Amino acid sequence: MNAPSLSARLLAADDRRLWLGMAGCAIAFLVVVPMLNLAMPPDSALHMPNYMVTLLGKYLCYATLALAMDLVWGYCGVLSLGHGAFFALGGYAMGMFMMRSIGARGVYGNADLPDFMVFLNWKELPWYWMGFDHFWFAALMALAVPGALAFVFGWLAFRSRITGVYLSIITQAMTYALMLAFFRNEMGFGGNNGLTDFKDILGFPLAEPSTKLGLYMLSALVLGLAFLVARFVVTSKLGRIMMAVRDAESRVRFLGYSPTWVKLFGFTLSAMLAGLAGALYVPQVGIINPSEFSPANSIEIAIWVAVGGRGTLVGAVLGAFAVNGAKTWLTGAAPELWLFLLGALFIAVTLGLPKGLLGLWGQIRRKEKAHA
Amino acid sequence: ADDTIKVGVLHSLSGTMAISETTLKDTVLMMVDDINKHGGLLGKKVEAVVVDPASNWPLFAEKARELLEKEKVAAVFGCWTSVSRKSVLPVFEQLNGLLFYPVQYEGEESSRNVFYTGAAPNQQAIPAVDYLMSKDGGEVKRWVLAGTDYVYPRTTNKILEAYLKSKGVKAEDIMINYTPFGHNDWQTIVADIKKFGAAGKKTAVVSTINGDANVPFYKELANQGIKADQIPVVAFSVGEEELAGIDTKNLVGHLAAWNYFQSVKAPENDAFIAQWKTFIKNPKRVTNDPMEATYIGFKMWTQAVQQAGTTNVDAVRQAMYGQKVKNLTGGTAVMNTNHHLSKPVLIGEIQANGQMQTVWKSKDVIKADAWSPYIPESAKLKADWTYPWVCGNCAEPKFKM
Amino acid sequence: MLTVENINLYYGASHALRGVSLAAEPGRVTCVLGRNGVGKTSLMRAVMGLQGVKSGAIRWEGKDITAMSAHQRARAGIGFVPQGREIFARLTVKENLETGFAPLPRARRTIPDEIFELFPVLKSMLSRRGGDLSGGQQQQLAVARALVTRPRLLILDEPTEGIQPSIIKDIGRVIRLLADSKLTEWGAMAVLLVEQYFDFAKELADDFAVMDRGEVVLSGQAATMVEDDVRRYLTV
Amino acid sequence: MRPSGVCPLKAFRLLLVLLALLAWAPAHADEFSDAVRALNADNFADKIAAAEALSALGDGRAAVILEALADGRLHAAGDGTIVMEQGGAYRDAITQAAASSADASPITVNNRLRGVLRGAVGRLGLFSPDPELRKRAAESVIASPTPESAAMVRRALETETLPEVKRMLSLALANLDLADADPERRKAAIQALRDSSDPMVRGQLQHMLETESDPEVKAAADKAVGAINSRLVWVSVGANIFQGLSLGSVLLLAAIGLAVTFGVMGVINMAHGEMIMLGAYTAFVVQEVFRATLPPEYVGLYLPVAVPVAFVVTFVIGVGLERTVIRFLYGRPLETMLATWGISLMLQQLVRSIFGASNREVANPAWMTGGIDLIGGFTLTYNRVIIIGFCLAVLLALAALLRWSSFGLHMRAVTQNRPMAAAMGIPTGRIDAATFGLGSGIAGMAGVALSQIGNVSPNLGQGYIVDSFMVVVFGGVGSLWGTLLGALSLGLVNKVLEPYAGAMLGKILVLVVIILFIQKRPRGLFALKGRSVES
Amino acid sequence: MLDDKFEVQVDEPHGPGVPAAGSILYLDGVSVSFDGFKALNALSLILAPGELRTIVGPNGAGKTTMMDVITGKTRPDEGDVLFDEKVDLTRLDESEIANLGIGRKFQKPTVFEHLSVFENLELALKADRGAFATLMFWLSGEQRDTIDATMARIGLADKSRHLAGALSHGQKQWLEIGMLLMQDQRLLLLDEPVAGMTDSETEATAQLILDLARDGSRSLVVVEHDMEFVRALGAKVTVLHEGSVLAEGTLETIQADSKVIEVYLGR
Ligand SMILES: Nc1ncnc2c1ncn2[C@@H]1O[C@H](COP(=O)(O)OP(=O)(O)OP(=O)(O)O)[C@@H](O)[C@H]1O
Ligand SMILES: Nc1ncnc2c1ncn2[C@@H]1O[C@H](COP(=O)(O)OP(=O)(O)OP(=O)(O)O)[C@@H](O)[C@H]1O
Ligand SMILES: NC(N)=O
Ligand SMILES: [Mg+2]
Ligand SMILES: [Mg+2]
Repeated sequence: MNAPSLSARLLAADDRRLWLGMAGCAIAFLVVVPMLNLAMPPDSALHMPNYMVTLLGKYLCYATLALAMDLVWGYCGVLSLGHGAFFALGGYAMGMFMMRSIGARGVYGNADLPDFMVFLNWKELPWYWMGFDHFWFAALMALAVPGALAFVFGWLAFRSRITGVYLSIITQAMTYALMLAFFRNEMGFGGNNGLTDFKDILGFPLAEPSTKLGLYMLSALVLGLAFLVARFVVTSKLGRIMMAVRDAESRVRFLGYSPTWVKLFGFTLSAMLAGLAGALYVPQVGIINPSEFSPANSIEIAIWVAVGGRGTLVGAVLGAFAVNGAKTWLTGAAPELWLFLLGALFIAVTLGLPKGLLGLWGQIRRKEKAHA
Repeated sequence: ADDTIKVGVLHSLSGTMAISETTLKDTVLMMVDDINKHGGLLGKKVEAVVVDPASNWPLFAEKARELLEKEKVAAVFGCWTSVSRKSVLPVFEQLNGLLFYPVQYEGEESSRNVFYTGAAPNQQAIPAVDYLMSKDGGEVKRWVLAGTDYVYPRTTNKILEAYLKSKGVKAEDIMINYTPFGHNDWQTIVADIKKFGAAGKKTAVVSTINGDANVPFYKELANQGIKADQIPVVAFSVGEEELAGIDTKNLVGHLAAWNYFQSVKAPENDAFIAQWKTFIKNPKRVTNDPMEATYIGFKMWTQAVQQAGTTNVDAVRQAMYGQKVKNLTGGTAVMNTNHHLSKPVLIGEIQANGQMQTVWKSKDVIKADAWSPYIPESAKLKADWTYPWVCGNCAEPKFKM
Repeated sequence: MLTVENINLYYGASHALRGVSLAAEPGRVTCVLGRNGVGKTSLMRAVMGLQGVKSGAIRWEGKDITAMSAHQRARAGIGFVPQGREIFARLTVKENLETGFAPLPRARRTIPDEIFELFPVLKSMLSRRGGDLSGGQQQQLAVARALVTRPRLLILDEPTEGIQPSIIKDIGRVIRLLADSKLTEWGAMAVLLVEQYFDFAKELADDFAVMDRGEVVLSGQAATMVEDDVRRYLTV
Repeated sequence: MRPSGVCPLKAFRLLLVLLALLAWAPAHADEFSDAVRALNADNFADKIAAAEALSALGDGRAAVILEALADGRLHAAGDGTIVMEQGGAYRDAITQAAASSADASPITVNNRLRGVLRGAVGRLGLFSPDPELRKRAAESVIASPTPESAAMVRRALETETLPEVKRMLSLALANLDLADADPERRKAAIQALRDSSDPMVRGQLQHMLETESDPEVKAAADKAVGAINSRLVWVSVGANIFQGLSLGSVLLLAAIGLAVTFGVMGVINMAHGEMIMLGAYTAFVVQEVFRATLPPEYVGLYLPVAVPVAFVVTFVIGVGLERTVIRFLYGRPLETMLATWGISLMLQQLVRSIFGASNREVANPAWMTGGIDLIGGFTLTYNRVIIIGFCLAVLLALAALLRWSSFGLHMRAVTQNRPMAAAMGIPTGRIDAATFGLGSGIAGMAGVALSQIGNVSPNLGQGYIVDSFMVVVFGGVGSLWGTLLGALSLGLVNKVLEPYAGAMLGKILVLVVIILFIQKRPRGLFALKGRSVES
Repeated sequence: MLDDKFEVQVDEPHGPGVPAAGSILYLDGVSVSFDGFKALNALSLILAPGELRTIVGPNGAGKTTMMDVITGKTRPDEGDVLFDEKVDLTRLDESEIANLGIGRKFQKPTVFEHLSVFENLELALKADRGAFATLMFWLSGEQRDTIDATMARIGLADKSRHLAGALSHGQKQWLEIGMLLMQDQRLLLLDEPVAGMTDSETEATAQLILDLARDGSRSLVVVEHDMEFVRALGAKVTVLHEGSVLAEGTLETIQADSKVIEVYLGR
């Protein structure tokens, strides 16, 4: 399509505040955090400890995942309860690469096979592990596999006009089935333990704080990029069609649009973003295993989005940070009570803030205006 | 503050593993409480930092990092499942932390930063099978290896299969069955076991079924009328704590192999049980093997700290080697240089009151093999963290003598 | 007798009813007229209790019902035929009618025969799901359903919409009969009718209220009303 | 190879038994009490020898004592007297005089000893005047055949009058005769056994196929194995269907409550599993109260009491939740998911704080333990049969309520169009609360039933929630019959696949079946058609 | 005269080879039944290009069902439905049919409640419907003007940024008509377009429809119960009853038809 429209669209987006906010976030995440981590002496109050950087890196991946979720749920009205699967597949792709990078440094010293295969008497590397020695291939797969799965699955489902809870449940069935499948040691993905014992990524040792900082910054960049892509989509006419599909799918058909393709576009794009998030997540946490496929994980993703504010991209990001931040804090500060507190938070948000945390922001702003 | 020594407690208090792990958190708290009552450690108060990794494996890593980097704990007591241990392992190695892991597991690991106080397969599985093959055990000829589908059962069964075959058991006399976590419909499998056992040869089930799946499994066994004197089931993951959730009236005689039973008569054990019941304020609470492992681990760590005069990890690690603690069954546990313990092996039969009655006990303590001799790749490896090996998985020493 | 006194109703920030007052007496048909979006439906929903009012009072048979919930008002004898039919789509026609039993004592829980005389098509479709009916059939069902409750005040929000001419005529006749208490089971009924179809309204109405932009701009007895004045408010 | 001869020692013992039986007189008193005392030996080998010696005495009293030993009811006091516990009372095993249990500790047994005891009790029981005891004895002889029993069984057969016991004894004898030295006897035994459907018999015959030298006998055995096999195929088909129905009934039970809160009300009720859990804990509490207050023989009645109690408890909790949280969320179904997720977290933690994190023991009452052994080693377990019946009863009652009561009508009207229902005079608030309460109450009752087959822990609900949603949606939201059919068909499919694919792959395949099936019926099995669905 | 125009088309026997020749919409022997109830019963109907046709009939006669069949919402049990002489509509889905040039206004107004009035119209605007094309779509000034003009025409100019969900019933009716205008289709199906409108609005709508029909590039089928409105349209009237055609002709003829009076108009 015509190239100027792209930049015109991105720049013409009406909300100046949004762009200022984005710039602010970019500075905070890409400049301030690294500076506080590197330049401040460790005993300074302003020092950003390494574990915080790792933690933030993890949140950034979750935020990207939430963004992906919001794209399909908030805008297309497709409540996917299987988004964890796309995230996990992206993670496995990256995990496979890092597994291959271990080479002969594994415990059994076998250069051709990962430890878990040696130990389960695998004689040779299965065909689907081929190519994962190359970073570019793994990176491609981290996008392509979730994308392809979403495309095929979505095509079948949307074509058959599966909507609402029916769709939610079969996406849940999908991730559940994948979880069970990845549990099976015969699958060749390390069974319950999954992929672990990673040493380095592209030659950078994972244990090094500098590698962690690098991964963190990459995650921040990817989140920013994902945000721009998502924003481009939802502010386009396609975005409005998505919303129309969400509200009255059958009516959209009579206008000549095909909801199948609209949703398929959103679903596939979202799955790819989720896969990307997963691929960045795994090197930062150091393990990927089938529990990432568990239905509860996928439900949690929806919860982040709902807490932050569904149908607002910023809200999704906010929700991911808020819920995970609360979880980190509470599991340490109130290990026996945190479920009460988190549960209460969810209930309070639903009852008090129907539009999520972002809605709260809107409410405050309206009040300010009223006062001014 | 400087007058306290912090220890981390990294056990799930919510989620699927809370069923088992909460008890271990309480055990550590009891030990901490006890040591503080007795004047603390190096003259300082010990403070337990409890976090909840919520049965979520990435969260385990996050919390481990938090404990080590933020809380700066001297040692961590935690983890139950192998995957949680795998998840925190890089964190402990990177930050040079110290983890005491108290659960029986599949072996094939020896990290410089972990002390394994639970049983390795040769301290549990193999003696159990030996017992069943003996006259007292019923001279079992046919075997069902039933487990939850994950590493621990897979490894254990692999080792057992190799072992059984080395004892002349034919392939058709071994049935292997795996089920998902939390499997709760055992009708078909129990019926299959019954069928398998009806071939006219003495049959036994070796169960590495884990966690939630056990209650429905045993209920189904009882209801389908599988009696211990016909087809005994020997379990490696079912202890007193698990039995407390099951009506054992119809399960009398089924077996379990551990390194500890609550029913063992020994002064240390009596004291421990009494202390536990007081601490937890419930006279009905039971004790179990991972609790003993936690107890041993904690005791050893305090002794090592005292010996080293510091909580510095490297110093404590050195002091750990050869450290001895009276275990609760009347013997002595020794920490070997492969970071695993020497422990006695006990085989017990389930009683109607939910306790185990010891029917066999190893003559001596058995030293854990970190690397199993029954897995060819593993047989070559050795774990020894002292000179000249200084290695958890090496085919030859790091330093030439 | 229903009296609406100076009510104000808001949708968020938008002021949909501005100090509206109205009265409807038993035995009389009160007709509310007005262009699209002037607030007729909002007024009816406020009377039924489906939409809260910010200020003002609604009295029915001497009692202040402003704070009552909708179902209490139904029990107090108010029947409602909403705009847009609002049939219980997955209940059968019979069950739809039976929902009207809710405010009735057990002894009166029957469907009056007059209903099937008026709407014969419903009788043949008793076991069909309400949502499967055609638009006009649903509208008939909506009227019938309200009558099952034997209301003393009947609110009809554009009841003729989508109904075939012959039945519109029947409905007109019935409304008249109901108001005049000529039907056996019912006493004199107050009828509050929203209608766009001026001729139909003119024929039936005893009283008029014309609305514009959330306000009643003209009201009075039908006999004294000047048709051109009304028409002026109805044209764009 | 079985030893065809009988070793001299055993022959001697057998002789003793026979002699004793012929005389049927109490053996020398001292001999008896010595033998009983010998049971309290230091090691199992000696205990086994003692038990065998005692049974060889053929004393009628021995059976009771050996049975008590097997059950762990035989105690040895400090002074060496052997006391027997029966229904809480202690008696001297030898003199039958009342005794105290003060310093007595139970005589330990192991499986091997238990096996010996069982055989011994069996043999002794064969000659009991009580037909019930004789039947049990015959069963135990079949279960643990020892060559030395053969002569005894033959003798017992001669005097046996009851046809059923007679039949069993001849089977037992045939079983034993398979190892007889005489090929004719072996052949006759095979003939007698070929109508059996016992896999144990098949096992023995199969074993014979490998070891038999006589070709004629071998051929007969081969034919018999074939005949038994073809019968067992049908048995396994039947067993499969039962298992499928049973699994289906469990799924159904877990899902019915959700069919109300989600299917009828449209609340995406993530706390449904926790309602099941609360029901199960109610069962636990009721059981504990019964245990604490009633004599043991009545404790089994806790279950029928727990069902209504659990209903009331969870109904009340459901109503409370509806009034404080859910009711603000109608028309916002997706938000209900968030709030009920929060509720579910809180309830789990609440139960964890009250009852602890570990499993709680909820015992099957005696009348729900065990099962009927049908042919071919297939056991129809009581708990499953009762659960199938229970869940169908609940379903039918609910269907009737929804369909025919005015509450049911109001419930459906309210959930379809809340404002309009209010305008019709239906008290929507009360109906909503009652409906959510009903769904929760049913989940609570399900929890009681599910406590009978699985564990009772704070995580209990999490194990059922995914399956429950799957069933309700697969069946078609809003259709009870869909839920029924969905649950049963998923149960059956699962159990049909499991033998071929294994439990793990079987479950994966079931999920794939669901995904594919929904493609064909995007609104579930029992989808409503027509315009009414869209509006 | 109108009557002449009718004569040409009504009873003209078609050759068996091209029965649909010269028609924009051709229905022949179309039957639809729901659980045994025949909503359409061997319905046949032919519409010429550029024709304006009114359809009346008792509630439940099958008018809406007929539109459902044409727009692909309901599949007929039997019968042919051809568009433009040859396109078999029974094989296409709703969006494909819409893209052929058939637009519809529903009996119950259905608009996108969470989009603004402007956005509702923007979506209806004639433009490439592909997913990628819409992603890159950029509203031109000209198109914006068209939308503004339409908003003015349907009386919602001042509600441009309002969410459609907050419109009153009648306003939604208008918005739907506006959306139909934006699509610029060749065949328009209007199901009760003036239900819930005041008399003057009804007149305006009639005028609008006549405008649309005037240049002959569009064909329109209008279903209404309002006889004044039908009269104002002055088009040929088809009366449906129990799923098939009961009568056809000018309004005067059918108003005089005793069967029509009996089942529909009443006395
Ligand atoms: N739920 C709502 N939220 C916000 N605004 C609303 C809502 N319902 C109606 N309105 C607005 O309130 C005003 C009055 O609407 P109302 O439905 O009462 O009109 P009406 O007179 O019944 O119109 P019509 O003749 O079209 O039915 C309209 O301008 C409408 O846009
Ligand atoms: N899914 C269904 N199941 C049963 N009957 C149905 C179904 N859908 C439509 N009908 C019936 O088909 C008939 C035709 O309905 P349709 O909506 O086409 O009528 P209509 O001519 O548009 O009527 P109206 O003037 O009232 O809008 C009606 O009697 C209706 O009840
Ligand atoms: N290590 C275990 N038991 O998982
Ligand atoms: Mg209105
Ligand atoms: Mg219609």
